[in-house]
Amino acid sequence: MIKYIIRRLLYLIPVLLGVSFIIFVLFNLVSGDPTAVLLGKNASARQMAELREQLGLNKPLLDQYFDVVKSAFTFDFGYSWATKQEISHMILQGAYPSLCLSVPAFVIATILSLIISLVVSFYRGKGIDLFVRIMCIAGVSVSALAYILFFQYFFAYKLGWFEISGFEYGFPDFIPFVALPAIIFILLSLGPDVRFFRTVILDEIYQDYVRTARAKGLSEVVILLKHVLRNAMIPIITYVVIQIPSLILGALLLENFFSIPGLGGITLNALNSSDFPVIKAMAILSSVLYILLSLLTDVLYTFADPRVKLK
Amino acid sequence: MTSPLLSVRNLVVEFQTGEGITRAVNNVSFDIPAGKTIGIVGESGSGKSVTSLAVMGLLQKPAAKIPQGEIIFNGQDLLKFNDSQMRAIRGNQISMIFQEPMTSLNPVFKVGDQIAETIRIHRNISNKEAWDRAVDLMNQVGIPNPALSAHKYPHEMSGGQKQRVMIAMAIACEPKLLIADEPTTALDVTIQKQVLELLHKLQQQYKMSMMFITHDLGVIGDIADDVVVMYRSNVVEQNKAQEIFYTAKHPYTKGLLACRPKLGANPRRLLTVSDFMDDQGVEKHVSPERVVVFDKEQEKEKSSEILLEVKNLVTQFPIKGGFFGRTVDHFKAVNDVSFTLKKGKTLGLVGESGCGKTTLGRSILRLVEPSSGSIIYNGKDITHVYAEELRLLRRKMQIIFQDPYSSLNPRMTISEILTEPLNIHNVGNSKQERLDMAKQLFEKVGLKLSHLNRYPHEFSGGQRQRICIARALMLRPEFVICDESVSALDVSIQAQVLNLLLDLQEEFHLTYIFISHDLSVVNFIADEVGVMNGGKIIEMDKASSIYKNPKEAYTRALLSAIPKGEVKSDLSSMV
Amino acid sequence: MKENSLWKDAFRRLTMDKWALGSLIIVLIYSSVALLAAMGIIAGDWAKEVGASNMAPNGDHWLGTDIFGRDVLSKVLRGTQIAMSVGLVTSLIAIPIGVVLGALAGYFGGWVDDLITWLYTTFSSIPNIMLLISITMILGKGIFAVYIALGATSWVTLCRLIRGEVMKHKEREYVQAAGAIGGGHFRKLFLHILPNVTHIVIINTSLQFQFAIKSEVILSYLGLGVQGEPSWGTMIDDAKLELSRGVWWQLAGATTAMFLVVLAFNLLGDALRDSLDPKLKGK
Amino acid sequence: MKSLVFVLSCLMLSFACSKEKTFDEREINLISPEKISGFDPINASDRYSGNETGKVYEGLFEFHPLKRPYELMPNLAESLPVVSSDGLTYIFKIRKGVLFHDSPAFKDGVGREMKASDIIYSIKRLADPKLNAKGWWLLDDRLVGLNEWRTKNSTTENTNYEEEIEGLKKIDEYTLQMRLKKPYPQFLYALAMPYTFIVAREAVEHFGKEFLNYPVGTGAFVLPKFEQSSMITYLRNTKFRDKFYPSEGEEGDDKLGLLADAGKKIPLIDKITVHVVVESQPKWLSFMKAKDDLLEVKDVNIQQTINSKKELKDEHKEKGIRLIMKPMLDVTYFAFNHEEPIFKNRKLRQAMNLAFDRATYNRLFHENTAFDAHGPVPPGLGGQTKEFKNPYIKYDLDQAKKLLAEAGYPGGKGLPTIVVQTRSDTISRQQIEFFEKCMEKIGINIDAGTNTWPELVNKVTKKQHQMYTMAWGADYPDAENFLGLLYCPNQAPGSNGANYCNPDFDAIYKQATIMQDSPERTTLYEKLNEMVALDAPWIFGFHRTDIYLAQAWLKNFKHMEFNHSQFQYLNVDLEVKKQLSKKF
Repeated sequence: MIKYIIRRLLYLIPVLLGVSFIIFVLFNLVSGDPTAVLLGKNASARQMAELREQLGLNKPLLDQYFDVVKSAFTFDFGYSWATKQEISHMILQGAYPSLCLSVPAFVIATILSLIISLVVSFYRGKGIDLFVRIMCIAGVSVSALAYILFFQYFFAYKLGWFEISGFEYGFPDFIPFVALPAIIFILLSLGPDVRFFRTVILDEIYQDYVRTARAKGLSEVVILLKHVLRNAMIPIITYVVIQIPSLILGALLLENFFSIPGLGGITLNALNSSDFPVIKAMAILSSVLYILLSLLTDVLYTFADPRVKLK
Repeated sequence: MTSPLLSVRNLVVEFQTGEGITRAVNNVSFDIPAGKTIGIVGESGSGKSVTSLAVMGLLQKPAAKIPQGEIIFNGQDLLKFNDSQMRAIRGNQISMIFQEPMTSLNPVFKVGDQIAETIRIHRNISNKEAWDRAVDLMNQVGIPNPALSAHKYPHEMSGGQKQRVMIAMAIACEPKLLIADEPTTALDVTIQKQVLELLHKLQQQYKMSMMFITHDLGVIGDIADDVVVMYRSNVVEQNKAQEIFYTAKHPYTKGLLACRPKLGANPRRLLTVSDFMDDQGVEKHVSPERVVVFDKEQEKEKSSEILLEVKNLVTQFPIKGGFFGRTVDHFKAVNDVSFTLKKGKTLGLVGESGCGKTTLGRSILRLVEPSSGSIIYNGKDITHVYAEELRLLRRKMQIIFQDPYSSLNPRMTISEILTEPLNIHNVGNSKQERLDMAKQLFEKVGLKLSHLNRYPHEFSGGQRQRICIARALMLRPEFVICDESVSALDVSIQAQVLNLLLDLQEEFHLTYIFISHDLSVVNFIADEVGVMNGGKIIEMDKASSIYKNPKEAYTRALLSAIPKGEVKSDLSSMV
Repeated sequence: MKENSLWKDAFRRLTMDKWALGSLIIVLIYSSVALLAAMGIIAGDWAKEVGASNMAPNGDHWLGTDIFGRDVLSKVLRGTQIAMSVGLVTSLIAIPIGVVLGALAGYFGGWVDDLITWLYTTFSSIPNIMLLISITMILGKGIFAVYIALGATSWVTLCRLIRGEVMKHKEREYVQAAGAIGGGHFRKLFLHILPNVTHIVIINTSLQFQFAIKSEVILSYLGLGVQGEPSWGTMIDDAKLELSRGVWWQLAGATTAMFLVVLAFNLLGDALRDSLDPKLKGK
Repeated sequence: MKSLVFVLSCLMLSFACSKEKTFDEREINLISPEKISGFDPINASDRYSGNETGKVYEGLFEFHPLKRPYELMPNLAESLPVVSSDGLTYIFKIRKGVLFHDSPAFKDGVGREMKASDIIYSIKRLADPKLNAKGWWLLDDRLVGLNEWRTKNSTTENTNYEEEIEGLKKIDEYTLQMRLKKPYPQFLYALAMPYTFIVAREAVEHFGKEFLNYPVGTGAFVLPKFEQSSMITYLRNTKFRDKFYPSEGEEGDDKLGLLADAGKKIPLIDKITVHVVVESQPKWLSFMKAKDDLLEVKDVNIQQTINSKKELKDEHKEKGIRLIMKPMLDVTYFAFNHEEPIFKNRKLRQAMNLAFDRATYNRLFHENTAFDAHGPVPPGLGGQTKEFKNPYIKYDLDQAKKLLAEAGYPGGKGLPTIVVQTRSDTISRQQIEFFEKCMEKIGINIDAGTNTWPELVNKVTKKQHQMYTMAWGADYPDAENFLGLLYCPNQAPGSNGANYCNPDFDAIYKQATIMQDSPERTTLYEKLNEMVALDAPWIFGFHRTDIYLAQAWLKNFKHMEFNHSQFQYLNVDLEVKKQLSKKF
């Protein structure tokens, strides 16, 4: 177990190398010269040259790649080019609102869709099953943009149930601000989740051990909640945990429209101002998170399924 | 005569399928008296399992419908019961054991819990008590140190043990009726025997009635009081066990009895159902020469030249471990095996699962790379030939796998499957020519030419196995390994396939290695028999003699495990 | 003499489910609209000014007109072409990569597997949207960039699925049988195993389609979408400005168009899985 | 159903939490449409970061909040400087008793008085090569010795602020002398811009790289720490010096009630809250919910704001909302890249100008609130005259076709497809689509190249474009700031992205720019303006209009181009707020 975990942690090394390579190619090789943007409309050629020097854009490519790798392993991302802010600080600042929005939304969405999918697989093949499924899918079939525009206008402005936009730090102050975007988030994730969970659960329902359970005289509900769910857990865990890295980016659109100062906005701004260090930082962090989480899933497996042994 | 515990009256079960309505059970009636064991015999698809599920009320609604019939249990018609009533019965008064112990237990719960659960549903007692009872049950079904094993998960147990757990679960609430659906089919012979004995013991002990479902009359000989024979979703015969075994009336029953190879003397070709009746089910007279017992001793030497010689063959698999999954140790699946095989002869390899017989077969074909030792084929060492040479070798040496379902590519038509080997070795000049060769063989293995363009899933198990055989023979090999090739088949089908193999052997002068866990089968088909255990051949002898005077204890165990295919000597002794 | 393959069989089961059938029909309709639009047979004149700007829906312009007085309906139709082509092309990019890599990894295992696993782990560890944005930004705007970006990000899932499935199949006896009759790796992998995992590709594709269509909207919102052509994305994006003026028809048109096809693809995906996925056989 | 309960409880909470408005706090809520990155004056390049820095920092001078045309008045400087006859030496008197905000940076946390040395430091800081300030261009090659100092320090380990610079002399604690290399009439404007706001050395050194989050200025409001979030809250500077609301302004200001607070000590409010809201819908909605007191109406929402007669719509009127519309000092244009051979052809340029349907464009995108640009210089600056009418900006297709033919491209034949680079946001996309349609009419094929902001800037600075479209806003109220856009030496990467070169123009420009403000200079500007207007170096677009909506209770707001210093004068009428808020 421990060995396994260590080995998986070591796996970070090649992945980070890969990630930093992709980033390096995307931003140091392919994309354009940031200095013009960074210096504003009146910049002079000379000043731009100076800045290029300062940002180390004239270094040989290998060194530049090495810098990316270095920051990937030291987590020392330095300072943003555009905002001159310390990146780690920026990210901490942004992580909070992003998580305030996405974590509750994510949790609720997951639980909700788990419940729904249990219900529908209980009534599998029946009308309600179809209806609920269609509803969920219909939910995702509308563009997020459409939701945002309408909901913000209707629920926040017309009915005044929620704050229109903005964010306040600290619980529970942030709730009125994140409630509406969270609801949209849930609406959007319900569809895929229910669809997936339902499949997984149905896969299990047709296994022999379910027949055995029935032969014992167990009621369908117990079978579903105890025997089936427990077995369906593995794919569900995977599915759920793998989504988490994308959560730290927050729901980019939502953050923008509801002026939640989260990482999504930060990343977008960075991209819009050629603020490469920030982008790199975001990419690296999320990939680290990804690896850690997939490790977490593996560990969770062992609890969900005794057959899984980490070696 | 008291009223029977369970009596099924003109039961009809129909299934709604894509094609329309099909009748799985047609107007079936039988009784199960209290404390008696009823055997229900029939080949797969004869409707026996469906009947049992109907009794349990476990048929998949809405696909399955029961338009008519009654299932009277304790004087009440179960078919009139609603769900909750049925649940009260299930596992409590009627319980069931299934064929597949591997998949029938929930992999993520401790077996102890799974047994205890049954109890807790129907008896309101504390978890603690339930658990203790579970342990006690596991003790009764003969699981070594139950207190510990109760904490195990299914995957930590052997197939036999799993089945015992299933049994423990079934008898947990001391049901009045125990339904056992092919409980031993998936198990090795020796285990099979133990399980049978266990079931019988428990049945006596708890005064249960038992409904024992199997495709193999031989199996229930030892335990059944009455036998119901089902054929094509009808009951064709039911009677006391003795009557069935000694004076079977229905030709199908006779066929079933005859088609099981006996230890020792057998006809040259096994009798099959088709010898007793034609497709319409009309009885026909069995031609006398078919029943003449054939003695391998008298058979003159086909040839003396050695086709295959295996010297000290070792095949081992690495055991991964350590920090970066390095190989820390090796598991010797085949451990220093040597034998020789003459042209045109058949070598039978017997042994229980995990004894390495399959690996041995595959190593000889170089489907698995042997670690050491040598394989000399036609005087040529083929242990280390590669690429082209190996490819050519494949033309001479072929294999027929155990599972007729997974060994055919579901996405290819039969003609594609059959012509593929020809394409690989570009035998035959034109597509047409290859097709003709395929047709030829296809007929030889007794299949209709018209089916040549169908897909595997449209054939029955037996037919598929025939297809596999045909595929193996497409390249006209000299040497074929049959790896458990008949184990997955119903006895009746098994007989046909065995006969086919023999026919083909004669026609094409084939040399077989026949791998099976069933000594009687091996004994029937093989000239020489090797008994394998723990990767070694522990005993090797003429087929005709090995069952007469087995030297090794293990061999004797195997022999004694084989169902006699006769009614139990006397019931009283076991009561 | 009846002869029906798994596919025909699956198709039969598919057509039995009327929702699936409906979805299939919708998809077909959309495809043909897209095709016709591509050939300029319909909505060829979407760019023409047919009336005043922002006319509400009326008799001759069922979906009204946009800011330049162009018929929204024909824009929607035209947009269908973009949407479908985005779905199609991204699939065309993602599938070969995903399938080949996945198959190789699953079949050969060992270092090949390690390498490919590493590759897709690396890719999937960077948030999708981020890759999307940066790639489109760097490739410059336009539908081409959208293709590449979506293609480059969506092969990963497929690859993972295929890998797993191939691993399962390579142990099956029919593959060993293929070996026994002298078939080489190529034959085993591509002639025997792959045909048995195609259902995954199909299911995945149907979902890939709707993912692509939806992503196009997001990209358009970020100003990275299709240029010079009316796409649903750009139309919905326009709505962001127009809604406040009470111009709802552009949004309504595009959203409905998108809603239908995405819904169809989703349902179809489900139905396909139910009818093609061996795991779910016998339900 | 646990989760459902959770959702509901969240909703409950959300009602509970949406705070009841209280009307006793003298607070003003404003919107910033862009993320604020930090509070370092030398990098406050765009208008919005300027506005924020302007709340805490101050410069030597500021624009009079009421008087128009814009007029400089001394702020941290006690009076306007004494300028030597050659216009090169400036003597500044520094106001006494100006205190920096309290900050841990200072001894025992108490803000000290601002002195001449602070000004010198702040200006050196703008020139510091290590910092590479966005505002450096402002003083680049202006002050004697400053550039030399910059280059010298660009190689050294750390910048040497001790070194005396000839152009920046401290005469005594409250007197400062600056010396220019050559006349720079806009110099005083430069000293009113955020770039040259005064910072305290202790703060800079104490906070180091974090300085931009701990603004320590002399301004009317304090912000102890800047959290990069969507809400910035400024508190009144209790130790603010005696500074009073001006008692005279433009005529008519008194009627507008802009002089009501004349002579009162500012700031008049206790708190300013700035909400960062990027998207237009939430901006509009939260103003309409009275969550904000002032809204800068952008293209999208104009139509909701005014009716066809350019008056405030009634539904807003009855809420007491005020409409403020004033022409902006800016110009929008489609620039040709004059290094492209085809665009050396003046007739082609003029033809394209004529083919551009400004009326429709104005209606579609500006609701007719913008004014046709006859030349680069916007009205309200010396250099632009009502009399001058550019003949090429009227919409005249025949004329255009004719000129196009004369240019050698009859019906557009022989012309390649021209790619116009623009931004990729929704509006720009629609605008370029419109432009395409216009040019189509005379047979010129336009292709839109849409870019993110960085890409566009790159293409322009690297001259990788045929045409691009942009808007230019005034840095300071002087036509030079606009005419410079066409001055050859300012070629890309300078501000002359069109790379337009016209020797005659350059000659006069050179001469004009070193003249102090005077009728002569204005005539020169006019000459320049008309000269380029006729040469059509761009396709002239518009001078847009600033449109603001202000809540009834927001007092003392007057439209101001350079509004970074105006917030200290704002006031709020809580009574009115209490009454009206029911209407929202």
